[in-house]
Amino acid sequence: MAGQSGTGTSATRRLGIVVILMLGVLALCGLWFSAEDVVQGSTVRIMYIHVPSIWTAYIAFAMTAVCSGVYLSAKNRSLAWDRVAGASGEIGVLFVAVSLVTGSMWGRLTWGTYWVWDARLTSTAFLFITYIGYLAVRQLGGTHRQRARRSSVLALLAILEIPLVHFSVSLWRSLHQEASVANPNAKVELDGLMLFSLFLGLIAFTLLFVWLLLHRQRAMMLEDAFSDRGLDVAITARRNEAGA
Amino acid sequence: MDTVIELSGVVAVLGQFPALAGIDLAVQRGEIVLLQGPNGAGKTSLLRVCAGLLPIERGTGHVLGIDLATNREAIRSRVGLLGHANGLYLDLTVMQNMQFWASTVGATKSEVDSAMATMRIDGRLARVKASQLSAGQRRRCALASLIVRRAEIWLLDEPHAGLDAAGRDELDALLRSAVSSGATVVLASHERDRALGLATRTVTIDGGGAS
Amino acid sequence: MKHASFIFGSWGITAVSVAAYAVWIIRRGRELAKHATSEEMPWT
Amino acid sequence: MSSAASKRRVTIAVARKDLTIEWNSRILVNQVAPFAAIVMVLFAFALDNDGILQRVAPGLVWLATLFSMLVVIQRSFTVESADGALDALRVAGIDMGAIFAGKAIALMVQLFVLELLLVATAVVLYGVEMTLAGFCEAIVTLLVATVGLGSVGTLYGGLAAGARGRETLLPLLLLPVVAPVLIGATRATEAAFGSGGTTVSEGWPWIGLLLVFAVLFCAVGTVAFGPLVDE
Repeated sequence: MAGQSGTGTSATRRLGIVVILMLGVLALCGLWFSAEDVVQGSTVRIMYIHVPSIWTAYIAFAMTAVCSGVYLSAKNRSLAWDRVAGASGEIGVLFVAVSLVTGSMWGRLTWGTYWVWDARLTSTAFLFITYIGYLAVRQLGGTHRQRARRSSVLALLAILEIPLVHFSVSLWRSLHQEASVANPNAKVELDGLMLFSLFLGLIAFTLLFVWLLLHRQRAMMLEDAFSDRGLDVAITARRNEAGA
Repeated sequence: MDTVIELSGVVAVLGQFPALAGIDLAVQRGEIVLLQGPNGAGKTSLLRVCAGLLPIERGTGHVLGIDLATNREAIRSRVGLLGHANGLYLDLTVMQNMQFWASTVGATKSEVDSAMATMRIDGRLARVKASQLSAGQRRRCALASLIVRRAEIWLLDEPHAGLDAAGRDELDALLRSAVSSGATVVLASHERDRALGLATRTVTIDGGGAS
Repeated sequence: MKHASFIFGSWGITAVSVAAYAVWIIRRGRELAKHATSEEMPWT
Repeated sequence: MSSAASKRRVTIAVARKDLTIEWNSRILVNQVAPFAAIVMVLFAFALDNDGILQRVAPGLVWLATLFSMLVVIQRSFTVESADGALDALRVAGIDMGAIFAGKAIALMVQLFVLELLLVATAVVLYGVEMTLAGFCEAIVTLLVATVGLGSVGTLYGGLAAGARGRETLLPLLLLPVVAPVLIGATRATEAAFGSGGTTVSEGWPWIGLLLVFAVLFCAVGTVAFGPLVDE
C-alpha cells in the first residue's frame, strides 16, 4: 500500500485529509451556522462555493501561463513545466465550468434570470471557451515537444487576449445602461462568520487545487513515460523489420 | 575528408511511430550517396531530418557542423530538399511559381532563366498553370527551383519519379555538375540501375536503420 | 430555508463534479502506476 | 538571409503570390463573396422586419465577415499544403515572420474587398443611409478592423492548418479571440450608419479599441507564427 498506490504520497494524503476536513467545516459554516444576508437572504450561501471556484480557476489559468512562459524561456525546456501547465489548464476549465453553472443559479435567484449580459459573466464564458481550445490543441498529437511548444505559445496568447476581451466586453456593457443589474458581490454585508466562511472557502479550494494539480501532473508524467516506453518497444519492432 | 552529415543513433518520430529507429550515417563532402531500401524503410524521414525539417527525438546529429538537436533551423538555408511533393502552387503558372521562389530565396532573374532552361520548362510551358502540368513536368519545376537555391547539400527523394529518359539524363548531368562545384548529394531512388551508375556509394536503409 | 433546492443544488453540482474529476485522476494514476517502474515515479 | 531587406522582399513576394493565386483562381469572387451575400439575404429572411434590419445591419455585416473569413483562411493555408509549398519555404530557411506578414497582408486585402461588398449589400438590401462623415468613419473602421482580423486570422489559421480536424479547430480557437473586433467594429459601424440614433463621434473610441487589437496581434503574430506552425 504505502508508496506504491498510484500518484499519491504521504504528503498528498495528508493534504487531502486537510482539504476534506476544511470543506466539511465550510459546508457546516456556509450552509448552516452563518447568518442569512440582509439583502440577499439565504441565496448568499451560494457565494461560499461560487467565489472560491472562480478564484481557483483564475489561479489555475495564471499557473498555466507562468509555467508555459517558464517552459519557453528555460534553457533545458523541461517537459515538467508543460505538464504542470496542461494539468492546471484542465483543472481551470473544470472550475470555470462549475462557477458558470453555480453563478447562473445564483443569478436566477437574485436577478430572476439564469444569464445576464454582464461584463464579468460574458468574459468568463469567453475564458471557458478559450481554454477548451487550449486543451483541444494539447490533444493534437505529435511528439511531446511539439505539444509543449504549441500549447505554451497558445497559453501566452490567451493571456494577452483575455484582458482585451474583458476590456472590450466591459466597454460594450458600460454603454448599454440598462436597469442596473444587482451585483451579487457588492451588495453583501459580511459579518464575522460570513467572512470566515468565505476565506475558509478560498483557502480550502486553493489547497484542493494544489492537491488535484499534484495528482494530475503526476498522472500526465506517467502518460508521457508510457508513450516513451511505447516508443522503445516500437523502435525495437522497427529495427526487427529490417531482417524480415 | 570533410564530413558534412554525421548521424549517430538518431530516432525521429512521426506521431508515435519511430520512422527512424537509431540510424547511423556519415556522408563526406563531394559524395553522391544512394539510399536504398523498401517502401516505408525511413528514407524520406532520413532526408527530412538532414534538411532540418523533422526534429530528432534521440541520438545526436550534425549537418554541416550544425547541431540538429539545438539549431536545426540554421541548417535549412544551406541544404536543398526535393521531397515527394514538388512545393508548387497549383493555381500559379510555372513562371509565376519560379518568380515567387526566386524572390523569396533571393535569386536573380538570370539564374532563374538559366535554371528554367536547364530543366526545359521555359518557353511555352512557362505560361501554363502548374495544375495542368504532367507529373514529370512538375518534377522539372521542382528541380529548377532547387537549382536556384545553390545548396551545399542536395537531398533528393525519388528525383527520377515521373521524368522521361531525357529528363533523367539531364538530372544526372545536373547532379554531377553540382558535385564538381563542391556540393554533396544524398538521394533515395528506386531506379536502381540508373542511380547506381550515378552514386559513389550505396547505403541500405531498412526498419528505420542503416546497414 | 428559502430557495433550498438552488442552494443545495449548486453545492451539490460543485461537489459532484470536483469529486468525479478527483476520482477519475486517482483511478487513472493507480491504473498507470501498476505498470510503472520506480524511476518513472520520482515522487515515491 | 535574415536582414530587414530580405524580410521585406519575402513579405512582398508572399503577399503578391497569395493575391495572384486569388486572381488566377477567383475563389473569393466566385464562391466566398456569393456566400457572404446569401448570408446577408438569409439574415433578412430570419429577422423579417425592415426597422430591425436597419438597426442591426452593422452587426450582420461583421458576422458575415467573420464567417466568410473562416473560409478564406482555410483556403489560404490549403494552398500552402496542397503540394508541400510551405515545407519548401521552411527548408529554404525563409523567415517565418516574413511569411506571416505576407500572408496576413494578402488576407487583409481580400477581407477588405469582401467587407466593402458587404457594406454595399447592407446599404442596398437593408436601406442603410450614411452621411459623408459617416462614410469616412466606416472606411476607417473597415481598414483598422481588417488589419486586426487579418493578423489574428493568419496566426490561428497557421496553427490549425497542420492539425487533423482543422475545419472545426479553427473556429473554436479564432472566434473567441476576435470578439473584441466584433464588438468594436460593430459599434463603430453603428455610429457610421447612424443606427439606433447614434452619432458619428461616438464611433471613434471603438476605432481606438480596434487599433489596439490590430497593433497587438500584428506584433505578436510575427513572433508567434513560427513556433506555432513549425513541427
